[in-house]
Amino acid sequence: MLEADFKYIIDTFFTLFAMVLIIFMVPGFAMLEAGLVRTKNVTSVLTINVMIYAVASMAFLLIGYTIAFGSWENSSMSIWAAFLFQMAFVGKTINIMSGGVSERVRIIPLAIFAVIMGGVIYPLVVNFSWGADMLAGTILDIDMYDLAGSTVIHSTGGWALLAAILIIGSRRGRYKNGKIKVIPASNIPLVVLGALLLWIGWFGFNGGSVGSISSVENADIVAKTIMNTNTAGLAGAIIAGIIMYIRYKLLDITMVLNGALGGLVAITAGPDLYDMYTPILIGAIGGCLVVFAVPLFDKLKLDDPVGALSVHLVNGVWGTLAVGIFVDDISILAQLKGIVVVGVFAFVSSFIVLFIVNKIVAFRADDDVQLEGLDVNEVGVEAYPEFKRAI
Amino acid sequence: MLEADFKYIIDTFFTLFAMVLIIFMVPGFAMLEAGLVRTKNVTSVLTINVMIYAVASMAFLLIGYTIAFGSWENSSMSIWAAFLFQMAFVGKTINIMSGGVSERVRIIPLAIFAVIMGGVIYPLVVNFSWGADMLAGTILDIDMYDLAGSTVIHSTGGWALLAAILIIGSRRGRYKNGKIKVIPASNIPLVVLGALLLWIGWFGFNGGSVGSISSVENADIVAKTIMNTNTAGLAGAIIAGIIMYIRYKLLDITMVLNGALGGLVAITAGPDLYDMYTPILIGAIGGCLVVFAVPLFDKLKLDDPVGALSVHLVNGVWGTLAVGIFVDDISILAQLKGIVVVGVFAFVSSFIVLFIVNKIVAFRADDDVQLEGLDVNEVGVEAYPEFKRAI
Amino acid sequence: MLEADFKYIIDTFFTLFAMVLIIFMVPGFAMLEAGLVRTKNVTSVLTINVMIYAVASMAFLLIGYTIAFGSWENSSMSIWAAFLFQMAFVGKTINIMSGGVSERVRIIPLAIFAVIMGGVIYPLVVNFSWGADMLAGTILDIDMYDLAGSTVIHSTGGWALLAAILIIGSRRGRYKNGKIKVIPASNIPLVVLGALLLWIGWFGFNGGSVGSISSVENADIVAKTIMNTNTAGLAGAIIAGIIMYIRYKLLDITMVLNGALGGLVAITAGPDLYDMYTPILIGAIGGCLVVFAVPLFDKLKLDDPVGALSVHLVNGVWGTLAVGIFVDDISILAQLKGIVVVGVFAFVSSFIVLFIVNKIVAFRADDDVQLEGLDVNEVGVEAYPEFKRAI
Amino acid sequence: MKRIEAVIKPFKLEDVKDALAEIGITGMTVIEVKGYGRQKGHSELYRGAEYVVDFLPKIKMEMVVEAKDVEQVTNTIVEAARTGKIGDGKIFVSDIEQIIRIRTGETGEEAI
Amino acid sequence: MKRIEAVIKPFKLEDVKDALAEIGITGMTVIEVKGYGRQKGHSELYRGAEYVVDFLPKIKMEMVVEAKDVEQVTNTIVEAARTGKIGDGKIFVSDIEQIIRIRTGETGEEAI
Amino acid sequence: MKRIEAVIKPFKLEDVKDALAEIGITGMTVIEVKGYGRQKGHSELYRGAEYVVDFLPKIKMEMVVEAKDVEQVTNTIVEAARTGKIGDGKIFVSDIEQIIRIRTGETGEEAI
Ligand SMILES: Nc1ncnc2c1ncn2[C@@H]1O[C@H](COP(=O)(O)OP(=O)(O)O)[C@@H](O)[C@H]1O
Ligand SMILES: Nc1ncnc2c1ncn2[C@@H]1O[C@H](COP(=O)(O)OP(=O)(O)O)[C@@H](O)[C@H]1O
Ligand SMILES: Nc1ncnc2c1ncn2[C@@H]1O[C@H](COP(=O)(O)OP(=O)(O)O)[C@@H](O)[C@H]1O
Repeated sequence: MLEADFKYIIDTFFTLFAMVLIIFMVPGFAMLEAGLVRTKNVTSVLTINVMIYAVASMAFLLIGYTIAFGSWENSSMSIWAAFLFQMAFVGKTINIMSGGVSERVRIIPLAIFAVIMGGVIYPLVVNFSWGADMLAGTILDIDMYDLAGSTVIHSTGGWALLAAILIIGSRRGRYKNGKIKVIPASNIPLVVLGALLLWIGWFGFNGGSVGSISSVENADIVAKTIMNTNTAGLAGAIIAGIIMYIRYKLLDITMVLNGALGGLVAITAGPDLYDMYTPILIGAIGGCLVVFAVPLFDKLKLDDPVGALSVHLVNGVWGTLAVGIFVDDISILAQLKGIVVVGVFAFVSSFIVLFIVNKIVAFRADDDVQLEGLDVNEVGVEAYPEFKRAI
Repeated sequence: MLEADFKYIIDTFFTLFAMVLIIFMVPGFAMLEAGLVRTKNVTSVLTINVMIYAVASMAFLLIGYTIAFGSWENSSMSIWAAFLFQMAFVGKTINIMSGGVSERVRIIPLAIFAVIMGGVIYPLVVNFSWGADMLAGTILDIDMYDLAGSTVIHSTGGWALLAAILIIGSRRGRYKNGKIKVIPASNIPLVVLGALLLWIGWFGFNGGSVGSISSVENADIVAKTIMNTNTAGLAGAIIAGIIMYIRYKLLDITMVLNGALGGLVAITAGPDLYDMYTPILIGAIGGCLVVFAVPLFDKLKLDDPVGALSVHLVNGVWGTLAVGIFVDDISILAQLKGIVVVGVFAFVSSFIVLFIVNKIVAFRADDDVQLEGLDVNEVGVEAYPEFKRAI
Repeated sequence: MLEADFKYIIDTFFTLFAMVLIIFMVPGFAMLEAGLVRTKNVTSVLTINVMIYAVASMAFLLIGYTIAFGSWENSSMSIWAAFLFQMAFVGKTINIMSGGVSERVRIIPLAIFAVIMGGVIYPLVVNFSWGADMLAGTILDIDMYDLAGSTVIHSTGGWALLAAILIIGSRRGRYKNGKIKVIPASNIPLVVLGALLLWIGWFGFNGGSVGSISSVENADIVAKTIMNTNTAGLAGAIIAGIIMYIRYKLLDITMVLNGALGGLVAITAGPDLYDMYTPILIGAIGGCLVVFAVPLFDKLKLDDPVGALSVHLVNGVWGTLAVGIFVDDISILAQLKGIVVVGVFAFVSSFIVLFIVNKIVAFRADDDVQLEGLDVNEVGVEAYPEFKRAI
Repeated sequence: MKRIEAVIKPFKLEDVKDALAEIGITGMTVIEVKGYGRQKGHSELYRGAEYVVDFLPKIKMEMVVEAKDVEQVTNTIVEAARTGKIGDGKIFVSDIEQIIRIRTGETGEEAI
Repeated sequence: MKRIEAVIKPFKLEDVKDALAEIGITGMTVIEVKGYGRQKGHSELYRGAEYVVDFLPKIKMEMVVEAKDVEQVTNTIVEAARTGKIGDGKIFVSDIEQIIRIRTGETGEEAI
Repeated sequence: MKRIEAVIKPFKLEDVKDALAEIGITGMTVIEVKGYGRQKGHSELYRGAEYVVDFLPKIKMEMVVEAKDVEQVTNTIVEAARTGKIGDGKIFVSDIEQIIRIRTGETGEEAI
């Protein structure tokens, strides 16, 4: 057998394996968010998660992939595997955004946005950074190192979320008379299940982004990437736990999980480049950033029920910078330029699209609807009708 | 290394990978059904799911595999991997059937049926269609294309379910005074989790059914199979969502998920044969069929709490026909013959076995038991004792 | 391509695959235990599960792996994959222990113990049995066959649990006036989900422990290992179901799942060595042992809310002995010696460490805290605040 | 004005509600409760250990009606809720001094 | 002593509680209930089939107060709980003969 | 006939039920409630933000008994439910005019 054939087969298989792990992030995000919102909005958030996967993936299939990569060709593995791997990413960006506007966002305008984000905005970001690169040769050309998308996926989603929060506003009653009303999660087992499924998905996300396992060298890089990814998650969880314990003598699990996810986002830009100890530092800083960013965004009245800004935007930026800081050959400036170019593009384009869609179909559910819960008004299905209805 | 050895190793590994994905359908079905039934029947349905996996797999190990394939031999991969992959299918057929008679079926007679279905009926279907083929040369010989079992798994389960509903009847109080009482799902997060795990399992189901990934060609076919499988699911979900929204201005998630599953069943007969766009059509039709079949079966007073007839039987037939319609070399007549031969055999043999078992141990729980809930009477364990008991 | 390179690549990939399956045991244990404890202790148990994964894995990374294996070197696969696979095991041992002291154990002292267990005690057990073997040449040198850890993982965890129960005591109100108060599980769907995720994780646990899939022979052994693992689980579930039905005419699902897990633990020492029928016997005996051990431990007032002593300790011992009984070349005495040496070491060292930690930070939550629930006092987060609070 | 409280079997709720609606009673408040009485509980299992569940799920309906309607209402409830099997439940009647409709501030029988 | 029961919209609970605390009422017991009244329910869906949910979530607050405080308390509740939209709920006042504080055994108004 | 309502700490339910059974009280209805009183709530966390939970879980038991039994019953409850710590709860006694057993149509004390 030809070595090229061997590589083609193994890398197709490996990419399918990685893709499947990423798809576990679909139930991962769905369970995490279903656990974090109030009972009356659970079905709504679940419907949004399923809808995003369906709609954004279809848009990416029909136009997004072509915009991002120019052509449907691949000689190192099956093009279908390559497509599936890229497709698995799309929904994530939108999930990040949708989670942060939970409990007040309506589904139909969000579906329209998902089509545009999955079909055009995200593919353009990929085009600039990993793909066909239409900016090549221009002054905006990006030369950032971002293995699995600290910037391309996570900050992009985070910028879109920031735009969405600015347009949609906070939940009814969240900031009243200068006070912040705490709205606790309704189902912690689902939160933990979701976060752990995301964690597992990350192995595919980052490991698969190496792109090949079919040489001894690449096998090492893949394994190390997964190891470093995991290590950063561990460090993020531990540090968030320690801070919580010091401050409150309590081990707030919602913050511990956010810390873990923050660490995972932070490592995503360069897990293949670090030695085995650096991820501890990067992840721990990521965890700290989450702990301090969550109350900060609340002070700014940016109402984000799942903490997506802190986890994905802040750590997306931090993780991309970290590559410049900790890896010799990588220029911090190039990283910064990437962050800024992608950030400006993602924020501005999302803002414009959200603004226009909002004029046509309002994103925000009425206060009355928010009071009664979005489930009854948007989906017509209550999440736990018997528990609540008691009859 | 010999190419044959390489293939043997890779295909064993790949088949184990696919098998593991299919096994995720065990929690998938369990969570889906636990979410769809009323609180008082949740443990019962979970016990049935675990029991089916245990009992049917054991029966398949002890006699079913031999009936289906004649001998325990395989030169292209480890026989143990080949067995595991086939074994992973068995429970699904029975799951399809058990789900549709939820909330009134008793566990012990169902266990007896699972032994016979897993040990004999389903293996015979496999024998005719994929296996040793004892009908070869007879007038009943099947020449249908059914890659991963639109007919062999899904309609077979569906026909068994139809027989079961005819024998067991509907749930107490479901059809009263000419009216249909709607009995809503008790736990939507579990429904979504279950459906998404099934979706992921389908990648293994269909991808693994290609049987080999160890050549460049096969790697392409496997990847395309998984891609097309996914695409049909997306289309089924989208179309069901659109129809629901047009009709009710609400995005009934239970129907959206049924639409997705319908699309997945429909693609299962030939995901390897289509181009990348045809699955959109096949899945969309599958989603439509579900939307229209669900109320139809209700009109016929065929009480199916999880929608299994619409998802698996209707789309199993549609998916098998679709191969004949959309693929040039495949004869619609051959497909039709396969559908009919398998259908008649599965329905008649299930009906007879169910009828006899029913005489010995009644399948149907008394009205009083149904009122109190099957959990207390069949399992002795309540699903959420604290929530319900409030003390 | 060199055959050695091929093997390196395939075995790295395979080990990563197996590792990912094992990581599914993290949500597996978390959901199982969250379902088994009372609502007021759910968040606490979830926090413990996440904390253990974070803390023990980090300790293993920083010192444990070196203690166990001496050096970070591996020529047959990527060292990072080898590390990840071993790391995935660590948390399990502690999970076994933590589950059995649920509903009264405090998190901080448990975290301290997790550091020592994951960083030193468990690595030393691995050193003796699978690793660098510091006992080689001494009279304590172990020559036991234990493929995937019936003794090394499961009994080790079980012995640590026994020590913990002796030190921490039973839950408030569990044994009162000579009576045993039954404390039922709060959420059966989570129990089933958790048990099934553990089951799937076991495929990676045992299959991956073969260490290589990259020859025809090894591919066969891996596939057979997974098959036999599964078969023993099936048999354990079936036998537990039969015994429950005979005794109570009820199919107590919590016992059926414990039976399945018991079968899975029992097969773990030698799944690669048996023919395809022996695991039925081994698993069935494993299931029986659980059914009889659970009430026995209760009679001894060893309060174990999740049945971990019966599942892991009893069956860990049984499974290790079984290899000696059913496999010709394996000496029962060598097996016994391994069981005893590991048992004595694990029990004594755990006891001492637990005893000392307990003097510094008490493991046991006050009766008042137990009454109110550990969630409010240890984590500050209720699992289902809305369901319980009703407002 | 009188308060009528009826503890009934949960699956009878809809029948009782419909029967009450027919005689013009359209306001009521419903609570999920657990009942303990002559109807015996059942055994449940947990990992092979049996325990008795004494408290059975019931529904309590509360409605305030004009004094003159009490008999008709209780008769209607008895009829609609009866299965004849043990555990059918009880009806309690007591006095209410005042009633206020929050929306309008109306009081007394107008507020019912 | 009088028992005041107020059935209100769930999201008004905190406002009502705060308003009552301001006038010195610090003991109460709260129950999640379902209400049926003039406020109409809504349709829900299940796999494409519509059904009507008649019973709407409400909160019932119960508090026992001295007879002389009844009017102030009911006024406070009406004010804090009113939205002006249908379904705002009802207040019921009835008589309580005796009250005992379990901790101390105190009875009567001292036990309130 | 009198209605006795007791708001108690949840974990005392079984003790109180057993004590009542011993003096011959075998009918009661139990409700999960939230209580607000002198016993202070606690802080909980959500992603690092603290908030106070005011309403504490309590159990409310309701039983209708013959007038002559009231004292014995309340004494029994006080004894069985007391822990001596704040938050032990209250007992309320009020009048019941009529009681009907749905199964048989019996009324009055026979229906208790
Ligand atoms: N004395 C009582 N006070 C309050 N509730 C009661 C009383 N007796 C019975 N109940 C309620 O009525 C329900 C039915 O009573 P039970 O004695 O079981 O049967 P029956 O209604 O046939 O007499 C009980 O579950 C309980 O909720
Ligand atoms: N006669 C009644 N007895 C007991 N509860 C009642 C009665 N009428 C209304 N309620 C309660 O008050 C709530 C509000 O009543 P409704 O008629 O819907 O609107 P409004 O408060 O505006 O009159 C109902 O949901 C129900 O819980
Ligand atoms: N005036 C009241 N009306 C109704 N329920 C009350 C009243 N006062 C107290 N309760 C109930 O009794 C419970 C215990 O009261 P609390 O003041 O906390 O302690 P204590 O019982 O020691 O006086 C409260 O949680 C509440 O449910």
